[in-house]
Amino acid sequence: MTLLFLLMLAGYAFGAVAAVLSPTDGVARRVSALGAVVGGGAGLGVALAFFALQVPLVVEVPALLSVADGLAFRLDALGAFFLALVGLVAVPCSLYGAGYSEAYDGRYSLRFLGAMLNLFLLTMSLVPCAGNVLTFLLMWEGMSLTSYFLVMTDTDEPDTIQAGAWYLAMTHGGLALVLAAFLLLAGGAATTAFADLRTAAATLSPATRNAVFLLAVLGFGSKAGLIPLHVWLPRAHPAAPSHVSALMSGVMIKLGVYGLLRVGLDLLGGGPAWWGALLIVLGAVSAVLGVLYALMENDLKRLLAYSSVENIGLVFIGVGAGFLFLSLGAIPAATLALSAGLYHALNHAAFKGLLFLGAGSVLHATHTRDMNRLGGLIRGMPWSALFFLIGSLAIAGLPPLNGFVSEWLLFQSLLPGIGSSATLVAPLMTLAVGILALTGGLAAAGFVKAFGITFLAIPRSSAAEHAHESPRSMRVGMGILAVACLGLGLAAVPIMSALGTVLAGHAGLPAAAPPLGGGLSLTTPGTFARMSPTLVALGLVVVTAGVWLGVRFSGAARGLRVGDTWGCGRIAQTARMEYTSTAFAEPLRRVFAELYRPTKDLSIDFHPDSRYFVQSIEYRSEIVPWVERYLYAPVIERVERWAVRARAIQSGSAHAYLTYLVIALLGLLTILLVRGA
Amino acid sequence: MVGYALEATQAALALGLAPGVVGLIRWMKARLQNRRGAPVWQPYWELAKLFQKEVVVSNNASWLFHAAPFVVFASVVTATFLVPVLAVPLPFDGIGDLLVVVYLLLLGTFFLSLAGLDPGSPFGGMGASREMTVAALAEPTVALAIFALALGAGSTNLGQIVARTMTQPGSALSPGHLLAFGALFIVTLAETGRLPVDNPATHLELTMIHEAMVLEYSGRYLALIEWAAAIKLLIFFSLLGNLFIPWGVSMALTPATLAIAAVSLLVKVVVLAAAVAVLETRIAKLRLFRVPELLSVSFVLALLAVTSSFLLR
Amino acid sequence: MSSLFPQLCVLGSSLVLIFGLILLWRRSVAAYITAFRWQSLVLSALTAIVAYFGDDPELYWVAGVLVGLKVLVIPRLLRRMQRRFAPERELTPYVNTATSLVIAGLLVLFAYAITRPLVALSQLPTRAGMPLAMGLVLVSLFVVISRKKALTQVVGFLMLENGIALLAVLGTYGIPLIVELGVFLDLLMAFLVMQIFIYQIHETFESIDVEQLNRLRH
Amino acid sequence: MTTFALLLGPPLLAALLAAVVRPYRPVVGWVGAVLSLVSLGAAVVLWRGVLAGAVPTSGPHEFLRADALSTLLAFCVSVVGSLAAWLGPGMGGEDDYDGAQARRFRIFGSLFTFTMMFAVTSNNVGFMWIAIEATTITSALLIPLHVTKASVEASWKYILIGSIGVALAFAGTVLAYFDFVSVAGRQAEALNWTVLMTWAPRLHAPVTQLAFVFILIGYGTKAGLAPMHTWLPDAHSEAPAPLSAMMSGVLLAVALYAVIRWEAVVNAAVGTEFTDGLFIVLGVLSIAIAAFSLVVQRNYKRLLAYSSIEHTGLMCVGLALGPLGTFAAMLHLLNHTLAKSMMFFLAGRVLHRYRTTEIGGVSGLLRTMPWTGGLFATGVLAVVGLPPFGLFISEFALFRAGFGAGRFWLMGLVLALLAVAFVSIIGHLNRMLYGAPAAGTAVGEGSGWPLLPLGLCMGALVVLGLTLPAPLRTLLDRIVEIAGR
Repeated sequence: MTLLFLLMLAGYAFGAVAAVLSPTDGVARRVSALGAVVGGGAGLGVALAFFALQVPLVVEVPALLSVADGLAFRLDALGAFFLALVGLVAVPCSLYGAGYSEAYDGRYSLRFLGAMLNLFLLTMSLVPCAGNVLTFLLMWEGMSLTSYFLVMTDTDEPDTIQAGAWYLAMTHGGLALVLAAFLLLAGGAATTAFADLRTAAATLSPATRNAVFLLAVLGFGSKAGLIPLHVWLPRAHPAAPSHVSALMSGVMIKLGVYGLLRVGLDLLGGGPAWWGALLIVLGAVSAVLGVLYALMENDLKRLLAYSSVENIGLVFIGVGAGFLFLSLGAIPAATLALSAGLYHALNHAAFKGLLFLGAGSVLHATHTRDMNRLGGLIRGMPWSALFFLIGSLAIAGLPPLNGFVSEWLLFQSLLPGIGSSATLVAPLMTLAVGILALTGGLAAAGFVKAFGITFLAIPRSSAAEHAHESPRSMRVGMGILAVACLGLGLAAVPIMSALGTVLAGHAGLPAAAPPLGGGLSLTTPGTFARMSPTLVALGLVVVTAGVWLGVRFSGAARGLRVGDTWGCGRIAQTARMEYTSTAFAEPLRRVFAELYRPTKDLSIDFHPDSRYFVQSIEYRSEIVPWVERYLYAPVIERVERWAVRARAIQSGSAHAYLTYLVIALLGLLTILLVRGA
Repeated sequence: MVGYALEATQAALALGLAPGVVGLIRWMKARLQNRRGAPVWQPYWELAKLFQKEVVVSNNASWLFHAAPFVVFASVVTATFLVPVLAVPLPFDGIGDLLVVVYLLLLGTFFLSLAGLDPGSPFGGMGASREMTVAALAEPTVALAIFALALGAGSTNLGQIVARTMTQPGSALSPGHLLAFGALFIVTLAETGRLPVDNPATHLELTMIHEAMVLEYSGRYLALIEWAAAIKLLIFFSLLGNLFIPWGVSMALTPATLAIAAVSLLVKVVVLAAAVAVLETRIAKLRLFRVPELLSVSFVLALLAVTSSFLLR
Repeated sequence: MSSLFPQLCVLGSSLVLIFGLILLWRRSVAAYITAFRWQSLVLSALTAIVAYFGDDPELYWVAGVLVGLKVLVIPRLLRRMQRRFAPERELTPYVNTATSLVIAGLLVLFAYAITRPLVALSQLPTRAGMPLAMGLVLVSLFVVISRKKALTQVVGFLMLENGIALLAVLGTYGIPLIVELGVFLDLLMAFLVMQIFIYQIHETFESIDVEQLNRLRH
Repeated sequence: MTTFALLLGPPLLAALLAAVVRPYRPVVGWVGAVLSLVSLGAAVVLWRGVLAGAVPTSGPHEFLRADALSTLLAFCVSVVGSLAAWLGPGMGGEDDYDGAQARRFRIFGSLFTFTMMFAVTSNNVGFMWIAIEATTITSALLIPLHVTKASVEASWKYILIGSIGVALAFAGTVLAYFDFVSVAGRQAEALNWTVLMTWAPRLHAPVTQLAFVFILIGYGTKAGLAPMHTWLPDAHSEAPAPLSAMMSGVLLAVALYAVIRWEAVVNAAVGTEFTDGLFIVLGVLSIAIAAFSLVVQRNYKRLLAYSSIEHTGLMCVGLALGPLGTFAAMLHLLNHTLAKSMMFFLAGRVLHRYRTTEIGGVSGLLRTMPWTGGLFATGVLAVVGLPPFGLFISEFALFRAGFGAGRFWLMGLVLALLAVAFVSIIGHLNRMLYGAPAAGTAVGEGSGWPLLPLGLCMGALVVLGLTLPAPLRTLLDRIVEIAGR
């Protein structure tokens, strides 16, 4: 296993170094992909080997980072799960990237891109392996920094620079909070190794524990993209090259969940009920607002990014329910909820990775992300369309794909809470169930829009009309993830059992979790509900085949004629008559107008001679998320105001400067006088 | 073995009965409006005729347009295997619970909406957009109504819910149950495209939803979609009938009880169909943008249902 | 005899301080230079007195250097600059004369307050002058921040140095000679560099009004 | 004795040589550059001595003395001195300076190095003061190497504020000496730091405190602590690049060194609580003012200057956080020296190409000068405290010390302020690195070899970011003892 671990390091390191040293961009593209695939595969191997052998992996290099307990990696089950998640998405994304980044040949440095991609994957793989605080922070920040550089690839777009600034600002703010959380935790510990922190955490005062938890929620939440800390996400994810977006959305934000579980569950060992409640509320808000903003997006990748906010919200609902049940002593329910959250995280990695890769193919073929300029791509790029459809079905939580299974499990994990006797738990869970369902429905609507407007109907621009299928490496990358979406759904039973072991032993969870199913069925604790994803899938397939055969051979007419679309007697059907992305979302925009508060700007030019003839009508509408308007804008404004004040200090007058000096002197002397007296 | 046979029978029954239910509602509506109305079995003739006609497909449509009717139909048929139409416990009960049924139906809606967008017709887009809006907004109600039931029964699996209500008849009249019934009834109207949410009798209004979406379909494809819609209605009726008023559902697989079950099912369906018919004659269609208000009423009902369930426990 | 020494010290210190205050109520730079010259002279005399009474021959050297540097060389250079930039007068200080004098008084009071531990600690007959020396330090700082002309500021800075030197003489009969000489060298260099800059300011800004030096901000 | 001669001699010799040779010839620069390496070598020898436990002294009355703290500073000074000697004007390559200017730079630059080196090796706090005052004089003469209104103004403000500030430090020194004499009587070696330290526990608290206030304000002015920092952004931004590098890289550190010397005395006299409080107040104020000044900064050299204020403030706070905090602060000092001097040299290259110090005037840096731009970007990331660079490690250690000492709110505040600074700097950096270069900007690196030593600095920062070599750790541990922790 250590060998595999070293192979992982070597793979990524090779990719990074070879990319920098390669003679041409084409070589750089290929060697970096090779390194990343080897590294990712080895990472996945390490994780699987861990689950198979159950031996912890320990790699320590005390000579490095000797200022705080050395570089230390200790892989446990929780870390192995997230390592597997990284590897799972890294391999297809790297393959995909080999083809995708061809478009950058000659425009941007592919050597740099390849090296950064490998370093990004490397640091991301090492975050869940880290065994002490400094190692963790180093990898964590390495991950942020490399991904920042990856975001800053396409710098000809003015938005990219802004996105990068937002990203780095938010992620650094997050780091500060995480750092504070860890160091607060380390206050009473001998070293900063996680094992020591765990022992020390028990001796901390409740107030300190709460502070650590809150800091961790905010710090890791900003990486995970929880509302209201999500503002960087819809900016940075679309700006990055698509395979990087897939990695960021699919994997990186999950490491926020990892961090929270590591601190909240592993190190702190759970806490009072309100911790869980807080997570549920944050998760619910993120889920519903995330999907609502996703619905309003016309930019395909921004839509996907907001949808990541939604899904991370769902994960947090599960995790929060786990914390809550843990505090109530309902162990089986807690196991279910936490496993459901993790399972959803895994699934989201697969389908969101797939969707971003699909969006990348669209971007690759048409050079636009604006859905109002797309359409009809299913003809030019059938494979990409199929893969995107699979991803859409999965993310909409429809059977028989993996998203459905984890949503079902999330529902089921909230149910015991409605039955709880603790005050406020039941109402909270009830609302969470409502939100979960609403989110599911809205996500379905959102992805009908994403897929339907992008891939179906008549192309809305010539770029979309002449779209071509992606090269093979990209199709293979997407194919792997599409298969994963199917496979993760079908293999739900073994996966859920494995997830039980991931959490076993942490925070009062029993070392051997009760199995959540047997044979082909998932069974929730107390046989509350049973469901077999495999058989549902099988049923659907059999019935569909049956129906098709039935229709085919029952003597029904077989005639088929191709004609124009019916258009109320109009002659020709053009793309301008189609429903657009904006139009599709209009009903929901009206329903949730209170939330969106769109700005409207209607300007009508009349004919100069008569105002009964309209020359042109221009209608603009924009939605500024209220989080930004009411939370970030005032803060930014205040900082800027203070900055202007601070600037006034440097007024240019030497007299003023000397006055400060004298005042400082007299001030300190006065303090001395007062204290002496 | 008997169980599997029963599953097959049940599915066949649902398939067979469904167009009749649609015909029944139409007929009753006509009578209520002092018209003679088409016979109850008129939908069967329509389906048969549609199956015999050739399909006309838009030149903009892709393979998805061809696949969608099969997926839609298959999803509702799969759902019939899970819903207790005649008897509990069904052998497939462990495969899926009420949530699975709901998501299977959503799968159909999803594909139908995509198919609506596919030919590029503005009507299709309009219908798809509205259908998804209604479906999304109905979803929380469904989930909460299910949970109100599940809380009482201690399970979301349908067989369990039915069995529980049978053993504790009093629970059928508990406020939670009644409120959940109301909520689910409204959702039934919304999901199956009945008044006041949608008008199934027209495709010329700009407010139409379902009909706009399937406007481009013809021939056997349209037949499959119409049939699937009818089955969906029947599924909702049997859910309403058998989950809330389970009496008559067979608990043992004897011919006698099954016969009783069949009769009781028929009675329940007729009663519900009559209720829908009366409702549809009495009220006008809501403006599209007032539909969410109706759905929020149903959501509140469902919320109250859950609340009273755990308050009274 | 024994009471003469402390009295001389207080008298000398008072004179030194009073020459400092002249900067606050006169307006002409020439007067400032004169005041500085006299102040330095009193200071070196006082140093010599301390050398005599304290029986510390090293201090004669210090007194000698003081005379050479601060009574002869620096005032002459100052005078030359003042003539060159002839009509430079401190017409509109930031703080007017009356207020300045009140503030100076308060500063001297403050100096008394903060030097109380020094006076309490010291056994030397010279200790009574220490508050006045500290007062001069503070008053010089006030001069530097309230007067606009570069030359005035230089004089203020030189007086600040005088204040510190007075403090050293009164508090400890001077610091070790070698250090003292180094300090004088530094002082001379600093003064020369300031002089260079004043010429440069005059060249580039065509005035030595420090007010104009406010291009660099933020 | 030889080590000290080799340490202090070369810069003095270089200055003399430059003064003697008229007109200026590039060979003078080369000789000076080679001599600077001798100095560096001597610093390394000193370091090895410290590891062996030796504290070399030299001259009458132990005039020169190099303990661990002196060694660290001497090393920093010689590193930056070498950089300045190698990369400064007058090496024969194309630069913006004529012979006379190069000569001036060589004379006063070497003297500046000498004074700093002398300040940190002098055992006598009086001479330490003299040397520090002399640094003001020598460096002030170099700021207007190109005489412009701005540079003259900056140098005037620098010398005025610097001299007055340092004069206050002299007042403080006199007060401390007074204190000492009242306890121990007049002695020839009274101003020796070692002697002060032996008598320190018997000093009078009120007088010591009074003296320290003057000293802190005085040397704090030179160290760039708010609110006495005002000269710093002007001087650092208007000075020629090598001088900015020296001032920002080591002059601040040397001033801080003087503060630490006195802190040790005061801590021995009155305990650490008193100095802790002062350090925290001034440190936090510095960080705050710097952070907010960075937000609306339009000039990249001033940006770097404010960042220096921020880091000095951080070191100052670190000094108040117990042994680990002092350790972190000293590590930070070394890191900051490397990073900031490198940054100012790079800024000089950018200025040479773009002919403006406005951030708005620089765009597409990565395209016009890929290596300089890349190094500049990496340097900024290092300066704002990102891994894998040394400053991240020292900041981490500092925060760990703070949280360990239970100063949660202080650390929270500092973290927040650092975040503000971070966001501002990165925002400005983004604007410089990317986008399209202004029309007419030449593309391609100029002469590339000056990047080599700067790359070495970067390499050292990465090494320090990943590991803490044992010699350094030992050195820092010794310093912690010296600082009275």
